Amino acid sequence: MIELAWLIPVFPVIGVLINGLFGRHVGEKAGPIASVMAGLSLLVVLGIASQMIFGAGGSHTVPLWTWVEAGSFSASMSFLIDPLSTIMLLVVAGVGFLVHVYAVGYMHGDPGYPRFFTYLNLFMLSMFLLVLGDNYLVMFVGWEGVGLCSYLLIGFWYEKQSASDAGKKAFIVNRIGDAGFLLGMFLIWTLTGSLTYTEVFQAAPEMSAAMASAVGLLLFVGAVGKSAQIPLYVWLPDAMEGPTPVSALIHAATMVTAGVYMVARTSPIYVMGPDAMSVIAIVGALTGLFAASIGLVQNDIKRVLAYSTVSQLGFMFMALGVGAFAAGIFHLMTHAFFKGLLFLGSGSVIHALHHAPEDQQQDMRYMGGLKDKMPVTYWTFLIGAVAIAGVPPLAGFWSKDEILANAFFTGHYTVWIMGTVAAFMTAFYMFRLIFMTFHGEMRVDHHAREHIHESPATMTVPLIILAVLSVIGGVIPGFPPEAGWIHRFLAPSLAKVPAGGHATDQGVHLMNAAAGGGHSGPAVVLLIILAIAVAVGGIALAWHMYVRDTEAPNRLYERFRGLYRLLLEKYYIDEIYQACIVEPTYKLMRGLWTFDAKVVDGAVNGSSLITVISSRFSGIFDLRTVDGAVNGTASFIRFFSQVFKYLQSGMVQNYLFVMLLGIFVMLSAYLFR
Amino acid sequence: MDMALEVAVAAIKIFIVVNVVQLVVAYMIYVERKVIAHAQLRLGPMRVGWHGLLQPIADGLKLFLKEDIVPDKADRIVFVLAPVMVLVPALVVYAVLPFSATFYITQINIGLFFVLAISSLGVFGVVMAGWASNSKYSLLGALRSAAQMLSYEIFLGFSVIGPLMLAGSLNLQEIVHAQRDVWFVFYQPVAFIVFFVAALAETNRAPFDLPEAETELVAGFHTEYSGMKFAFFFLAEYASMMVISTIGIVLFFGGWEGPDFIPLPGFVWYCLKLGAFMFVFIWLRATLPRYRYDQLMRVGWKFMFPLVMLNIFLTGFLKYLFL
Amino acid sequence: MEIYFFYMFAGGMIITSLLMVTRANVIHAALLLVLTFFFLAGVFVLAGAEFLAAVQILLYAGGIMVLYLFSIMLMNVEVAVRMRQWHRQGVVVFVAVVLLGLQIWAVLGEVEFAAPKQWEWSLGATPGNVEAIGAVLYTKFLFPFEVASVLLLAAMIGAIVLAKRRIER
Amino acid sequence: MIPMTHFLVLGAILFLIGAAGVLMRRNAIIILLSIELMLNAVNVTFVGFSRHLADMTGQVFGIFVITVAACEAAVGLAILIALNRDRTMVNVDEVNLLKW
Amino acid sequence: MVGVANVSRIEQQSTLHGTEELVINMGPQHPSTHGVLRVILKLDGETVNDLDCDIGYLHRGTEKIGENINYTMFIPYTDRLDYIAAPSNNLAWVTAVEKFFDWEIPMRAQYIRSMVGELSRIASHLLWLATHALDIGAMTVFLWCFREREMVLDLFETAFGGRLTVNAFRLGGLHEDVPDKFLQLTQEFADIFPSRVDDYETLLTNNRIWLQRTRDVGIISAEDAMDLGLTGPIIRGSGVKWDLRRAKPYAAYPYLDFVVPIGENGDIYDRYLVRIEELRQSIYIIQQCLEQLPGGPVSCKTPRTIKPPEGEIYHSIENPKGEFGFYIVSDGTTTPYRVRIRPPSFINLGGLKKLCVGQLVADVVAIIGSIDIVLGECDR
Amino acid sequence: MPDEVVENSEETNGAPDSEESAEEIAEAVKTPPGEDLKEVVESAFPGAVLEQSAYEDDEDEATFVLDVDSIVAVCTHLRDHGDALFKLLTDLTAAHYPEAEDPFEMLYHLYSFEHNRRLRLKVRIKEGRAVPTVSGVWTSADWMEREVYDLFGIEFEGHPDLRRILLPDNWGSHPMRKDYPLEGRGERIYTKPKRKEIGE
Repeated sequence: MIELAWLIPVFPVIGVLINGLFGRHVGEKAGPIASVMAGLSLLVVLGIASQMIFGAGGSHTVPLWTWVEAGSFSASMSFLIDPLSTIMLLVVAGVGFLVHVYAVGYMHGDPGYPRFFTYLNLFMLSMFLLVLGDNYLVMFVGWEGVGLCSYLLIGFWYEKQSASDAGKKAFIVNRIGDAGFLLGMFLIWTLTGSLTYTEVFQAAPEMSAAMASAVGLLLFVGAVGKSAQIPLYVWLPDAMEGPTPVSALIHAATMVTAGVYMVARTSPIYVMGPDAMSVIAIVGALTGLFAASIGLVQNDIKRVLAYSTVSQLGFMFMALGVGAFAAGIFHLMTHAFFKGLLFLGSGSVIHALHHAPEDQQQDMRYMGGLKDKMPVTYWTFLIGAVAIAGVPPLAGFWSKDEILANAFFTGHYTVWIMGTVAAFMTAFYMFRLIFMTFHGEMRVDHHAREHIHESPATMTVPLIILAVLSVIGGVIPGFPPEAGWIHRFLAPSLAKVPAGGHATDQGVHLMNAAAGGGHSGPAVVLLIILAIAVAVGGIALAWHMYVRDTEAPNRLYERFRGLYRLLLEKYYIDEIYQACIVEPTYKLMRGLWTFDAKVVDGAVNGSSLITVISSRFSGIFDLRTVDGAVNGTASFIRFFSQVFKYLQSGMVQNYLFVMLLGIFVMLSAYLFR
Repeated sequence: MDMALEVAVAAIKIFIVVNVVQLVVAYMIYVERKVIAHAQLRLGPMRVGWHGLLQPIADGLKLFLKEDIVPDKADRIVFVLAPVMVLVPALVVYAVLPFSATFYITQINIGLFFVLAISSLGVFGVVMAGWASNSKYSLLGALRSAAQMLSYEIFLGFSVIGPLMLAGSLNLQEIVHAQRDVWFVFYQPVAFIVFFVAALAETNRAPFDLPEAETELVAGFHTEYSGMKFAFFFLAEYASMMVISTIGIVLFFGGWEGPDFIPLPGFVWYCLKLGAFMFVFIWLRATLPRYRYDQLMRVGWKFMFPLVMLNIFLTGFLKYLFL
Repeated sequence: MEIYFFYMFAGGMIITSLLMVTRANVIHAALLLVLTFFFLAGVFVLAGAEFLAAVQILLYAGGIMVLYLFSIMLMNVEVAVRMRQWHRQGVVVFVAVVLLGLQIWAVLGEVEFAAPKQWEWSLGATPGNVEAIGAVLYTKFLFPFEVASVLLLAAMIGAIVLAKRRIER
Repeated sequence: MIPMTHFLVLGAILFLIGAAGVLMRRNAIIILLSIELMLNAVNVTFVGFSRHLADMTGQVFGIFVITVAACEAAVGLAILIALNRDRTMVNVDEVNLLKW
Repeated sequence: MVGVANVSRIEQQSTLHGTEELVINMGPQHPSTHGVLRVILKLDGETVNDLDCDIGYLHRGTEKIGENINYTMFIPYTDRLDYIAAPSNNLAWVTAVEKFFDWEIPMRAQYIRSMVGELSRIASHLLWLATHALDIGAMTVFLWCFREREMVLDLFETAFGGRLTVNAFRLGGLHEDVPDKFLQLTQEFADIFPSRVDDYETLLTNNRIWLQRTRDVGIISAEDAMDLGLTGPIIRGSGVKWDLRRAKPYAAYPYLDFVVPIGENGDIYDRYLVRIEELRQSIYIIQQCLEQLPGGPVSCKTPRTIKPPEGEIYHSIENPKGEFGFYIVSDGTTTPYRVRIRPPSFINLGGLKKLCVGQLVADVVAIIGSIDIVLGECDR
Repeated sequence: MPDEVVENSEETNGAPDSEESAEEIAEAVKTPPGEDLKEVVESAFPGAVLEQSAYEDDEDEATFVLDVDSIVAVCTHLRDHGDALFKLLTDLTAAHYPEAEDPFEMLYHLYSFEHNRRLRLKVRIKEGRAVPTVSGVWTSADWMEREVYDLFGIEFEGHPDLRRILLPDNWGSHPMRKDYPLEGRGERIYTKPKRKEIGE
């Protein structure tokens, strides 16, 4: 069965060809065609997965053909099937198929129907390539492919200005990250002479810590872009302009997790570079907290979910950063279930409200009381929310608890605190969403009220399936905590953090023990209890504020007006970016023009500067309190935007000049080698 | 020493050819005036010399002595350079034209390609003249001219491919040798027709003389020119007519070779064929109205282009079958 | 002998290209570039690439540059002449380019070339001939050749779509 | 025989002049012309190597470069004309909005 | 069919934006505007977007002159209107003035008037054909036509002594009888001319380039032609069978047989065919005149001073260019009170804009040629 | 095609019968010329025809004098009415009678292809009175009205492009008026140039 891995991407290709070339003739049949193709891929994936899980295990390479051969460099088109890619394949194909089915109903009647499914299949293809590739080059192709599809799908309703803008934003922001990824790839090749995983990882232990960190950080820049971490997360909330199935598929379950997958895949290198891991942990924790705090006050149902996604991705990176790769992947999986569920659920709500005025369809302030009108959606949504909040025994609890526990045990106490706070916020805003949307009195526009109805079966069936998965998806692979099946299964694919020579080696043996056999003792139990308490506390607070005492939000708003606006306007990050690119302060620019050389130098050294500064910040931040961290984030962002401002002067000639300087540097390297 | 001799011989040849060309061109204008005049029931130039035979010299003197006007708002350098840019390529091409088996300046292995390349530069002068004159008529004329010459250059280039495939060489001498038995015009009538039409367009001759259509654009790109500079344009037009006729003769009519039973020197045969070609040029001018710009383009792209492509395909096919 | 011709052509190219880069009038710049291409064709001939030299003149000088002149004429040259010509980063770039030049000089100083090889051509034709190019182009490089034609087609369509005047619906 | 270094030096000088033109000038047409110059600088080295190594590949690639240059000219000029039509100017450093 | 295409092209062009219009001056020294006509063209590329005629360079106040001299003295002035076909103008004036009286004009004079009128039509059409063909680039036709026009002018010279401005007719008939040589030469001319027309047609009628340049270019429908007041060969080219020689017969035309040719599409080519056919018909008429020419006096008895009764008349004849008429108000004195010349060239030229907009520059030249204007009559 | 033309026209266009035209004239004498047309006009615009005349009862010289305000409506009616169908505006001009009460007389010569007859319309106006333009009825009136404006100085209301046509734009007077001096330099009064190009 494993030899048939090449079939997985073939089906989406067929779908793309049919829908792309004959879209006009296919018409509304495009959806079923694409879904069947996705389903066939899923079948193959299931076959392979069953063989991997119940049978062989281990790691298998499926060579297809030699792709690039230039001098000593060669890259082949071959697929790698190992536990890590199996899990990812299951997630991608499973959620992907469900979203296809869902979209058949959701997109019904859209003029771009065949185009949508062409893109969707193209996305599946790219994602499969990303996951299956046995070297970084194939992964990069997939990486770029999903970026392209993301652009196409976000901007799917291109006649809407905001949608096409959001598409462009996603594309451009991703490009910045991709540049980092590319540089990382180059560095890997320079260091090891190969891009194939097996060869690279064989050579990895010989790397110096500094080089490993450099590789790790460069790759992480790519991950930051793709997985929407600080500071490149800005595109994801805007990406909600795309159709909801897209949000569910791309921006919850699959594409944004590509960064997580990539970091996990590269774990042998990361464990050699502890500095890079620290950066990842800090960035992840900050993102988790930061996005969660924004999510507290958003009113757009999809934006709440979007910030929630950013936040959860932060959790995953937190896990990766502290060395708990398996936990990160586990959370990736569970998150795919419940976030896919939540997005599809929100899509169902929006679908029901599509008779409401344009600006009210997604605004929670104009919802409420939908519980009785849409029972299936409500109940599945509730399951998703409980799952994400981290209430046992639902999926989210198992993975999130593991992450927090790992952070704690590896001695990243700051990270752990931030994570815990973020988890509390998560529980709060999810139930705020539930209560505002489904409970209380109905605030929907009068015209739209009679049109509210439960969604068709193609939409509810995926919801139910995902709900089931959200319930059981955590406990089955994740029990007992820290030593569940998934840890054993993933172990061959992931590297272990070596003992010794590590800043936090006090926790290493604990963690390794965790990967091996599970914790025991009161600390673990305490952590579990704390996690449950946090989740329940968040839910309770939401209930208090939005069901029992509905005046409470207003009182809070009166008291913390400034903070509220800061959060509502997302810390003004977009405005800051905007101001820096479009309306640069005139006098500042004038003054800086005279320092043109300095500016360009700054741009060239930008990436190393980022590394230096971020590591310095990581030291300082470890000492700060949560309160300070929140404030610090803002200035942190401001600093980044200051630097990036000069990267985006918008003038081709500046960019070209940087290229020229690049040649200069390369020649220098040649001359003084 | 050999080299010095070589250079000296080449220089003498160039001197002879260039001067002869100038003279021939001057008299070609005379012939044209005479032929057209007789086609139109007139006598043409009769005053200067016997039957106006010295008319070209008088014209040349007149143009030479005329005041040289450069318009006020013109781009001086480009304005002055433009006629040179038209004339020089037309003359440079003579370097590779075979006038007889022995009389030529040089022969190179990409001879025909060289001719096409160099003559494609003539369009520069036209464009420069049109732009530098700073006149609307000139600019319109130049734009038309450039578009016309560029597109018909393509058909010209494609039409010579048929004979080339038969001859198997780009060397003009070898192409002539290849037609010792049968002229290529009998094998390649379609190519010849396309070639001839494209040649008319390339040299801006009727019915494709719209760049200088006097009834619409006064005189096209050389509206603002006078005196010697104008004479340069004139010379260049007739020089390139001669070039293109020579190429036609070489490609389709066996060059300087004549039938064996008429023992005439090669150069005489060449002159006879050239005369016949030139006569057809003049004849057409006397007969045909002028195409409109868009019709010209339509004829080129929608009729000639498919035709010549088909010809190339057929030639290749037949050559593969029978040769 | 050959080498002097080379110096002549090379010197001509450098002078004309320097002038080209510094002209304010675009038409002059374009015409100077044409001159550069002439000299370049001369260099090609010296290097035994007669066919390429002819292609250079036919396509580059005769085709592409006319296209340039054509489109320049559609724009307003005189306004552009009166504007500031140099980019603000000009001085810095100049220094950088000079430095890069020195670096290339240094790199070239390090390289040693083996003795040139002699042409070995089985078809009996001289190198640089159309036949030689054709034989290589249509056998070894057939696929790139086809790709190049597709590229041309794409560029043509792209140019038409871009330059086509928009028609309001 | 002309030494190989001569070709390389010539190519490098032309390339640098072209690069300077691209980076220092504001007029988009001159920039396009400079790009053409840079492409041809590459052709010089191609042809030089072709002669040096007695291999036609260099010349074939010269032809491909010319093809690419033709495409570049066509598309570049089309963009310029569109730009000129919208903004009535061809200065590159005024086009910095990163969007149309 | 192509007419439809033209219309859609115009619509397309008019909705374009962001392009600069090119304003071009054609004339008054332009070779193909047939005199001192200045046309200001607004071009979009090669397409005409708008056009304006600037006329009046040849304005001499002929109408004003006519109000200040007596009826006979005005005859030579009419020569200078459509100077290409001077006898026709004379004919229009004398027949107009004769309408005030009930004179019996002798039949010999009527026949000679018709004959000379047709000769002038031939002279006019020949000049038109010559210049029209030259405009389109066929330069040989130009000189061929001039050969025959020269013959016609020779005939005028034989009969009346003048070549261009003939001053042929007098009120009440002719000044004196034509010499026999005139009739003889006219007979020769009439014998030779049809074959010459065949020659022109050989060069043009089926010439593919000529067809491409003239067919479906400058189309005007019959309705539009009436609306624009177009007369003469233009409206006949658009398919309106209307000729004043038939509709309001004058001179000897009631007794002569001829055909009024009409076109179908109203394009330049149809106007060309109509005029070519009119050349043949003219010769046919001339031959009839020569055969039927009666003897007798050439002038009726007229008073020494011409004093028409008070009143106003309008009279027009079919000139080569179209309806050429005079509106005369008489106050009973020897000079007219008001002379109004109805100039076909002026009114036909007014339709130029309608004909040209949306066509190409090269077509403007062809269309002006096909309208066949004479600025002397247009500007008066 | 030319042959067709000739054939077609031969069928319908033989030599006209001179007797027939004589009969027509005789018939025309019986009824006053233009009476039927007057009915056509009066049926739609009662009292519109202020005067009716014809020179020597010649039908082609039938003349109606109309009120200046009704001219456009009557013209449109005459163009479109089935018994009139005056599709051709043969001529449009004016005459100047300095002594008369209404010194300017606008003249419209109409021709009907269908009925092969002419009609003259007159409008008498005072100095400085603008006449409604008929260029909406017949496009050909455009230039003719410009000429009248140029030579007589009569303004036309609603004319799309009223400017001088024959005389220079800065000519100061209107030469066809009877009071225009025939000698001396007095007539050459130039005004300040007021150029108006197309499209402005």
